Amino acid sequence: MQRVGVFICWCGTNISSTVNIDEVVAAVKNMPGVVYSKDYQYMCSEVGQNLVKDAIKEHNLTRVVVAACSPRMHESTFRKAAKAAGLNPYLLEIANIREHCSWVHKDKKAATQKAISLTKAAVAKAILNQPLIPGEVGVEQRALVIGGGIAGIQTALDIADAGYEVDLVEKTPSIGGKMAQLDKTFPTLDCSACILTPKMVDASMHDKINIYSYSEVEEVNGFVGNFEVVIKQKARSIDMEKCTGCGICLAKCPAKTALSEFEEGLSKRAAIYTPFPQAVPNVPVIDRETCTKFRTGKCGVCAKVCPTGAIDYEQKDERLNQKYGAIIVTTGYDLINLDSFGEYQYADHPDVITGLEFERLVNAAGPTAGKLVRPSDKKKPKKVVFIQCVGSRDKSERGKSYCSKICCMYTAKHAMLLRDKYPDCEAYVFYIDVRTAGKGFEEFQRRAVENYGVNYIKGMVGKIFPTGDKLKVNGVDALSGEVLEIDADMVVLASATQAKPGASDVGRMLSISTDRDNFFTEAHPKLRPVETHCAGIYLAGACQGPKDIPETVAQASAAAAKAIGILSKSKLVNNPCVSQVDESVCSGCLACTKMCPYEAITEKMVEQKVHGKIRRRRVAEVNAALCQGCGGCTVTCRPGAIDLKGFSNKQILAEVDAICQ
Amino acid sequence: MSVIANNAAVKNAQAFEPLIVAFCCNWCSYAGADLAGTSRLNYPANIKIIRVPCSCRVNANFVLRAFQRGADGVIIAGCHPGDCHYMTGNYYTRRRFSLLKNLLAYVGIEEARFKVDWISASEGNKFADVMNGVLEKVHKLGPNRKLRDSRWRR
Amino acid sequence: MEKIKEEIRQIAREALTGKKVDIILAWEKGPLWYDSYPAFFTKEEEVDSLTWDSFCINNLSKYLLEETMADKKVGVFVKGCDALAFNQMMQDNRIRRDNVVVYGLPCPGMIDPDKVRAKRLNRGLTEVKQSGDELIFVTKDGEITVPAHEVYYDKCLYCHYPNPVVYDQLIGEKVAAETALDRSERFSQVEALEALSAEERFAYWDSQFSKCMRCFACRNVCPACSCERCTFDDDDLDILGKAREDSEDQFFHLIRAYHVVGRCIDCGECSRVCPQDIPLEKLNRKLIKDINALYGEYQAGLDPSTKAPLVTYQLEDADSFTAGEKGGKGT
Amino acid sequence: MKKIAKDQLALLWEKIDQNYQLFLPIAKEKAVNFSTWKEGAEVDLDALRTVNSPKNIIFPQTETYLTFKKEGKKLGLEVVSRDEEYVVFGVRPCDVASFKLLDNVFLGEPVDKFYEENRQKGLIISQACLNPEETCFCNAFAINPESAPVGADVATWDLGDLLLWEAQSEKGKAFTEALSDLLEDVSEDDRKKLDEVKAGIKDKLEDLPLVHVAPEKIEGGLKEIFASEVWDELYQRCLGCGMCTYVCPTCHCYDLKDYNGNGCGERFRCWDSCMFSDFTMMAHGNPRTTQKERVRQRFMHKLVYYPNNYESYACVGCGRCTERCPVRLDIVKVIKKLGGERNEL
Repeated sequence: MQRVGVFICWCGTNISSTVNIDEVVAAVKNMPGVVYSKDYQYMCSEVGQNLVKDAIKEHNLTRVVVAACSPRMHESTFRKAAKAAGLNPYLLEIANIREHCSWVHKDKKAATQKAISLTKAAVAKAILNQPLIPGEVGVEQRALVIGGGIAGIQTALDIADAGYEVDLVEKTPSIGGKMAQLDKTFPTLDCSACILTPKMVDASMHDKINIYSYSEVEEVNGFVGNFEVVIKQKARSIDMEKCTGCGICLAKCPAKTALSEFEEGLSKRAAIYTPFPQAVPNVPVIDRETCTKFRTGKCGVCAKVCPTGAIDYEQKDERLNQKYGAIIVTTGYDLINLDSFGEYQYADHPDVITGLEFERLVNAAGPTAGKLVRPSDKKKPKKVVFIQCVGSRDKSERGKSYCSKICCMYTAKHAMLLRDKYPDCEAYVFYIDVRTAGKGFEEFQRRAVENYGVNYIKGMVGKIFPTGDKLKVNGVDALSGEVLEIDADMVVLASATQAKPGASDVGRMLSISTDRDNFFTEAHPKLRPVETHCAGIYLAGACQGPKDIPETVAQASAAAAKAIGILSKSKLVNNPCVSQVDESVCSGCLACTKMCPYEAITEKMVEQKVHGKIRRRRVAEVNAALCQGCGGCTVTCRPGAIDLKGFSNKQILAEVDAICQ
Repeated sequence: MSVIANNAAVKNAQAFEPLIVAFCCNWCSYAGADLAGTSRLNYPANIKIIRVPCSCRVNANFVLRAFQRGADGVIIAGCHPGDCHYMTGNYYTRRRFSLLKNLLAYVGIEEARFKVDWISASEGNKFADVMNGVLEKVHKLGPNRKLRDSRWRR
Repeated sequence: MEKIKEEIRQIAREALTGKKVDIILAWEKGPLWYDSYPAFFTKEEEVDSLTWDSFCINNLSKYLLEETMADKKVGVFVKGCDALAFNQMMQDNRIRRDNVVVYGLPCPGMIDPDKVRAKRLNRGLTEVKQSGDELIFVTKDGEITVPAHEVYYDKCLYCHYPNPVVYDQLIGEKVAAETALDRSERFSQVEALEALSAEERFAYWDSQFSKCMRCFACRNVCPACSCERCTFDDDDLDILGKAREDSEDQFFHLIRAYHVVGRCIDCGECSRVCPQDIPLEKLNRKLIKDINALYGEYQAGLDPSTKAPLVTYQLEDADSFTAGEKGGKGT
Repeated sequence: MKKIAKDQLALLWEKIDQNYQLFLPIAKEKAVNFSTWKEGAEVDLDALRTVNSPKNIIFPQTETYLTFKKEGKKLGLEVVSRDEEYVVFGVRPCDVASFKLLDNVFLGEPVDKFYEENRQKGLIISQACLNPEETCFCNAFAINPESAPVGADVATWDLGDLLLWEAQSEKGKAFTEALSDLLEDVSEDDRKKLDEVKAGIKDKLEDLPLVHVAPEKIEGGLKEIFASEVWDELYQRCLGCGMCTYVCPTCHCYDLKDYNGNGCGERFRCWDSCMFSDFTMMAHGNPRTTQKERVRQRFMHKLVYYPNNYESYACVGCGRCTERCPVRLDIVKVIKKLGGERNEL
């Protein structure tokens, strides 16, 4: 027989003004198992907690119920108190008589009855509570960063600086990401390469950071502190040890037919290439689809010219198994495909370009060596129209309902760069709204209007008609209602950002969720912005939602701090409210394994003595370190062989029974 | 006459105090109920909440047990699909209880007596609305006798 | 069927003498005309009493439970519906496939003795012979010929899978898979109930459930009920008492039906064995109908490698309870 | 001997119902069971065999012994007893015979007071079987389906439009007396007709397919039969449901359970089945761990243990298990397998 102590909190007048405490105390005394009850004005205060502690010792309480505020508020407080008094903390239950009772009901009598009922349910549950002991697992003191853009670089540097090994996995041949493609950055107009390149070099030189470029994460298993990851290193066809990055092969390669990804297709590159001159690592890769040697077997020029013999046509993909304590996802974003925006002629007219293409066109290292000319005839434009929100804030099928966040600012930047280069060139910006929430952002945009004379037009462009060598832009000025027709030489589209196409696959691999737009979901939109629902996996940068560089970097450091928090521990404790299998009842149907969101349940064979005979049986087995305690498996289990500690079938049924009295 | 009749009606209405058992997931709906409290919203005391980690923890047994023990209505509330703290738990809830709800209706349990809804941690208002809505309908239906164990005294 | 019977016996003999299997699971004939029942053959000479006729309704897959069979090698004869059951038990990991040799029997349909009695064809009946689509009832006073579909079980008339969907060896020719009745009609009784008011529906089911004696025949015969220990037998959890109490009868039947959701192959055995004639198939079919409507057509037991509807989901699944209800019929 | 026209029966039910709880074979949702008569009930006197045997009336599936109520720290107890006298109409001779078998168990020392009260408060009206079914084998237990069975307070015969009525016991006579305004005396013709019908039944019985069942031909003592290899084969197809025991008029094992109904509750006795894996479950486990042992237990009890104690078989040949067993593991097959068959009549 359990000895239950019940402690009823007044919460000042918060509870006591609506709930008649005396009546609750009186009713509690008659509840089965209750041997002690006490009310106090502030149970969570030190004095109140001492009441609990003292009573546990004095009255040999084996179970404790605190009727007070929400367990989300003070369950841990009281559990600590119980623990301090020598009682297993999980033998304590909370009855929520504030948020769920005194604060939502006016009728004192009804509220009092309900408080009694809720307390009774808590007592009924507590009697069935079992002492639980959180398990401990070791932590692999190494972090994995997936994605080598600015977010990934920053995260890796922060973690490495804290003294932990970091593996940075990048899909493309070089780290740097989207930021490497940018010319200048708002709102300071400092050169993107000038601030990024040193960080890339830092990362490559850091003795705690290992960069796996041209690699992908292929498989993730395990759990916080102990992730087991398979990294695929794609065959580069170059021996990274031997290559000096001299670049002769790049120049001599005869197959210069592929469109350069880095230059957004505005120029061609060789089959053997580094994406850009400052690439890290500065080791080329052979694009086997373009390479003549791989296509026809003939050529081999690069191998002939390589002074160190680094070219290796026989190289194969390699797989690397590594264990990590924490994972940070920094996979970044993409721009949407504009094929379905036919009215803007993007697919059909070379002088209609995206903002990212504009960045390359104005970049001194870009395809035009920084000379801003029309892609079609290489002439200097006289009139340039910028269109914002192409696909952003667009609820239709082809667009994205959200704001891409960065376009207002970079469009202002583009217009300023344009006017700076060619003061005689007119710049028009069509916008729905101009959003400049950020430090120095509003000032920056005003400068574009006031100092640079950029024409901002509130309204959308209906259609663009290529007429002769001009692009006739038809739009409406929404403020005046005037129909506008601008003969532009170039049109720059601020196309919407979107999650990487493979994001949902990555999410599935990592068991982290994605939202309806395939951006990864943070654990809480406000209070846990860099955590995911999967312990030990964190998010940074635009893979979680559209972001500019300062935000990305801030989040990257935040994610790093969270990861360091895990890595700095030698052991982690688990939530002990996990599922467990009664092997004697389990039929081995494994329905539970199919629904478990964490793949925490596996099968195993057991040998059981049944009526004197040894029977080998298949049963389910829960990995307590992986189980997060949702309890979904318990419902798939028809015979109830799998049950959730802390929320067992019997406990919940007891609560139902008690509530229905 | 009419006054007396009215009084009797009022008395009857008062005599029926429905009991609604609500299973709320810890991360969204229970927190939503907490928010309803913090915001001092109002809903009747007839609704009593049982905390479960996830709506997918709710077993059909619990729902039927509540009816057996005299509940006049049962509610299951969880995170909105896609927002589950456990990623996918409530997708299973959705399937399980779509079928159970129809099955209960099929054997003659009035539909208004069993409600499943999605209430996020920020939807204190919705929590109160859903609770009030169910209660209002159950009140109209009157006490539930179906599935109820004749031996149980409430 | 006579010819097939001889073939079955031959196969059984060979399998036993060749030590291909330790046990043959088939049927045997008892003293009454409808009396064909499951039988376990371990010796060649016993096989002479093996039978195959229009009364071999029993589903032998149910006997293949791992624990029942220990490590013995079993040869089992399965009809179309038995094969679905076999697959369902495979999906539930309850059969050790490599210990079983499955002999598939295309099934012409099975005779419902109640329909024979209702036609008063059982007087002095000694034997029933099959001849194409007709059945010949041999009595002491002569022979009566009846169209087969008039006396087959209702479930056979809706049967879409008379040919086993799984087998190691198929015996005889496959039969035509056309159903005698429109397959969608199998939900017509469910729809008729759905059309009633809540009160009428409750009254209907209450009077059905209150007949229940809790003998558990429906559960024990069910190929989807294969748990090591049924939750209803869990004394510790105690969700179902032993008293005759309407509430408990209702609880039992709702949970029984709910526990086979997405796993019920609609073989109708539960209804057949119910001593009180409770139409349990109307519960099962309601759930099948709703699964089909909400989550797409699903036939349990067709493919053991698929996930049952309740252990999977789609992001855009419909539900039956929010305002934007997308399907499934509540009432 | 009395008689009543069949179209007058409704009046008879009404009359009996005024003073007694009246049980009749009533069809509900396709199943005929003994249940209490209400006006408009679908009485089916032609049904030879109700699903549930009338055992359910004298030894109900659930019978509450006592109720308890918690008052503060005290517990109030109240013994429950059957409140009304009752009449069961239409009990077939085999089922009447089964009552005697139950009496042996419950009325022997120590007397089961609840059962005793049930029996005392009841009046049994039998109905002879003029059309035995193919699954009937009561003759194997020397039961005459056409007769007025011992143990019935009143015996009746259905002659088409007429129901013949003969009081057997003192209780039956008094009861008949009370109904005298509805019952009239039989004529010589009626008696003659009854004799003809009875004689006809003899022939029908000899034609029944299970007529060769003869449990007395089973050879061997308790230990031999227990150790017989027959059980190894017989049990195999048993699904372990409890249908045979629940439809059986002679099975009488029960369990005692409590229901906790929130500060109050009740203790009840309910049927149990030796086919269930939790039957006679004890702290150390179940004494019969496999289905073979359970099947053997059931039939050993019917054919060996019970006869050893009471000198009669615990089977009345009603044919319920023969008809209902999902896998046709009925007592006829067991008796035959044990050698209980005769070649000639």
